[in-house]
Amino acid sequence: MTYIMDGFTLICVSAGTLLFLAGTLGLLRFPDTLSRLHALSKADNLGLGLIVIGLLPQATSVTGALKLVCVWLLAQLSAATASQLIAGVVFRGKPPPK
Amino acid sequence: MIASALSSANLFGLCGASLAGFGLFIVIIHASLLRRIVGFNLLGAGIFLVFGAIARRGAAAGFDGDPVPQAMVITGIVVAFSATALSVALLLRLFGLTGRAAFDAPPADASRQDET
Amino acid sequence: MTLGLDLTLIAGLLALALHVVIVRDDRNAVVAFVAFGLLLGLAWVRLYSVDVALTEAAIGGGVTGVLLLRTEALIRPASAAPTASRRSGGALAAIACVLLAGGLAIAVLSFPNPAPTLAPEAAEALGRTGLGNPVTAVLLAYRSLDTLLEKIVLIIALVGLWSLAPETLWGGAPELHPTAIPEPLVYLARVLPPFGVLIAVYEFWVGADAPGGTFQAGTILAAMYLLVLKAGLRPAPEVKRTALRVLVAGGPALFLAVGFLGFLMADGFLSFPDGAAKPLIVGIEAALTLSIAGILSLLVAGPPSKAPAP
Amino acid sequence: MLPANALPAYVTTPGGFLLVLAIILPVVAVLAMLVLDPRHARSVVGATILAGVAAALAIAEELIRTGAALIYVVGGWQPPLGLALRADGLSATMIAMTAIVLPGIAIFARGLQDLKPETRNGRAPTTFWSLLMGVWSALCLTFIGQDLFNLYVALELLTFAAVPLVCLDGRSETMGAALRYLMFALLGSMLYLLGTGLFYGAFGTLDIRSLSAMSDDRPAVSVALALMIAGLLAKAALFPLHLWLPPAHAGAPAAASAVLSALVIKAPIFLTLRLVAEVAPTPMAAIAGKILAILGAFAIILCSVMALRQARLKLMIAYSTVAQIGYLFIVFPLATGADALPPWGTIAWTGGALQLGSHALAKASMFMAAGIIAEAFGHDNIRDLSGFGRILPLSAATFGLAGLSLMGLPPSGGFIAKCLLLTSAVLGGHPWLSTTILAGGLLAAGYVFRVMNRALATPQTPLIIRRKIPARLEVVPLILALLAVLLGFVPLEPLGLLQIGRPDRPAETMP
Repeated sequence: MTYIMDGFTLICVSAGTLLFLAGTLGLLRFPDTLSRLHALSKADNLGLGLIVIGLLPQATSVTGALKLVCVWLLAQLSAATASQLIAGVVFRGKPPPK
Repeated sequence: MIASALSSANLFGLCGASLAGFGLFIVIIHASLLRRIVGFNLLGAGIFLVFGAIARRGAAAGFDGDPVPQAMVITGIVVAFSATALSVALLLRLFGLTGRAAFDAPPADASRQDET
Repeated sequence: MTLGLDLTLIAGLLALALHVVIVRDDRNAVVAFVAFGLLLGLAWVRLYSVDVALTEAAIGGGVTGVLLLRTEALIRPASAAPTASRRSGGALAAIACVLLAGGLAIAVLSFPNPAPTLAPEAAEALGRTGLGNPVTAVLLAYRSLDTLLEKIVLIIALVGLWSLAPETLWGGAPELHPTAIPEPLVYLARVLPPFGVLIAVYEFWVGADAPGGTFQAGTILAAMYLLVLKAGLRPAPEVKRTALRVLVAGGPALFLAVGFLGFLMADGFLSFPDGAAKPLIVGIEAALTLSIAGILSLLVAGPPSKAPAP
Repeated sequence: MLPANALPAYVTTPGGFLLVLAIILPVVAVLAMLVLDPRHARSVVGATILAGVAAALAIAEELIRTGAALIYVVGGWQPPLGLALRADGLSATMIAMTAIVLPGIAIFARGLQDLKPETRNGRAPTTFWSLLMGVWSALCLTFIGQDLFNLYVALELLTFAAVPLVCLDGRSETMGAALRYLMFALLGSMLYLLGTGLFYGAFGTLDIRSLSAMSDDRPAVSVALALMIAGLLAKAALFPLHLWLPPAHAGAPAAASAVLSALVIKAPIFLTLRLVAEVAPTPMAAIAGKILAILGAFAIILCSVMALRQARLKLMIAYSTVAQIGYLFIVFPLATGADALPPWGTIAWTGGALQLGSHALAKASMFMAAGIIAEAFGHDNIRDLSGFGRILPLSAATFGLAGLSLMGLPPSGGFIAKCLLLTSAVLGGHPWLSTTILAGGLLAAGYVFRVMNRALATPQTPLIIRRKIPARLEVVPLILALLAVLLGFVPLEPLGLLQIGRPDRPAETMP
């Protein structure tokens, strides 16, 4: 049983890390802000999500697992807002507000 | 185990030493006052890391680090933040009054100019 | 493995610091500094100082970053025309900095082994306080005078900051939000604060026995309040309001009052009566958390920029 | 295992709680003023000053009566884990000096504010009171702290209270001066903090008593002391780190200038003295003393010349401050150089303490007199002040009396101080130091007479008085200047009061 869980963790976390790597690469290499943003939010949402899912079987308590999920949800929320704000700025073609 | 912890503490101590050097360099060399404020924060970060290395080295009695320097760093971070807030406010006021964000002439010259 | 992690972390910190030194643009430097602050938080975790890591991430990376970014945006017209940085003293400055770093490095490497430490003393005295977190014990019992006076430092900084307002605006309200508030920000400011308050209460509550405490909780509360102000959901308060000033002064005042109580009930100033140490400390921490939240958010908000209502 | 364990533990003495009061009373005032309406600020400050002066007197009385240092262990936590406060003869003298000068400045500030009753409860006056109380608390803690980190907090409190004082009037050039001051002061604090950390890393304690027993010539100690002293010098504006001081001290409102010049810069100097005399091992103290004295000598000569060249009265006084600070650093080699005597037993030590006290009194009164002049005529250009002595005779007299002390002419505290330093320099075989002391006196005479000459001149066009100054406002600086003169009647020998509580270690370290 533990083997299966460990294997699950290994696969999920590796996949998440890979997504982060890809996202970072996109952030560095993509030509314009919107596509960079796209790469970044992919990494944030999916990468972090996969890592959290992968870590869930390793949590020793229910509260610990809940905390992990909360971390993901909060990261989602802030990433979504930040992306929206940046995209809004790009859309209006103005420098970011103070 | 202990040896590796110690060496990691020393590594961070050396990192703190270099950061302090970088910070001091910015404070001395940059004309932009905002950059100097960032430099002060880097210098502070370096100093605190040295404290952190000292705290980690002092791990004993079941603690992972000596709590006394850790507490000092917490006090220090808060004081450094209020210093940043005050200097930023002064900078903004200076900018609002003069439109500049750098010191003009050195004060020795400014003071010598004759009054009208 | 951990050595590799440490080295990566250190390399990242140094690279970002170097970036702050050499990059031409101020905004670029500030952004690099924010990233630096977050990495530094990780470094503190690696040094097993979770209390400091939380404080550093919240204050060093978070609130300081907000402050610096905002300032950079406000003074950008001035920095657009770059003033020549001083070339003449460059070599001399570099020598001074290398001397500083080198001297520090020698000092760090020459520390005695085994390292002198107060951890055993702190652990032994922990029983007298009833606390479980030694850092909280240092801050609020052993060296409480430092902590008390540091609050006064914050308050004096705040009074000084307010005094920077023009004469007619003194006592008025600072203004934080931009003229056009983006929609998503308002959404975030509605959704996040309940979580933030919950986390702050948790941090404060576990602070007596586990990593966390007044600063961390206060900073999170301050961040939530700033978010609300920034999104324009609430107007910033006038700084002359008595309620606000009572909030700011309340924590330190309670701390002082308990300190004086020590003259009557225990061994003197800032000593706690036997057995009552923990409840007293938790009470002080509660008031301090609110005061810190108030002070930090007001420090970020800056001097008043709207005239007070008559 | 550590030699620190051999040291006697700190025991709270019966009068020890007075030390807590000296620090905490102004803090209570800060909090009270924050909450109360600005109208009540003056009564809060008045009550605090009465209580604070009483505490300072009680400390001095207790010290002289018992002949031993006052000690308070805060919260009952024994150092090095906890914090101790300790007042010996020198600390008590400093506290008493503060308790004389600060109320004088407060009364003056109150009088000055009364000239413009419409802004009396406005921004600048109200803030001034809070900051003044902050300065007072920080100064007292600097004088009695026993823990290096506790002293760091004191220095920061002092900085944050002092910097906004510079730009209270809100002019753009004072903003620049304040920011420059803040940056120098912050750099100083950070270097000091860094040294503190190194001391902790090397010895696991920050208690000055333990450190003075343990410190040796290992590299960490050298680096730490070099950093801390350099940091303190930036705060004390010792040449060549003085560039921030003249614009800051000259740009501030009159009462604030007096606080900054007379009191605030004394704190880092006092700490430097403690570090060199108590913590530094002897060979290092000798080297540090030499360097400090050379810088001090440069400060005396160069900044006195700068003072002579200033067109504005307040800038002249500010440069004079930098020059007079130089004298305090000359004390170091003279006090630590005598082999037969401990530093505090030398006449140079007494001379230094007297110079500290008389400069505080003289400089506070001089800045206040300059403030009165600027208020009365609307400017402080020395060239256009011909005949101000006829209109403001008391202020001119204040200026002259304070000038006596700065020049070192008898009878004045400055005379005794400089005479002791000169004697010590001659006896100790430092001819160049004695030459500097004499030359500095001559230059000081130059700039003081330049102003007095104007004061007594017959103007070609009569001076225009912008605002009438009530005589009672002029009396306060005059009293402080008279006190500076009266200090000249203390006997010419090492003062017993300054030796109470020294040395702060077991007798076996006495030579």
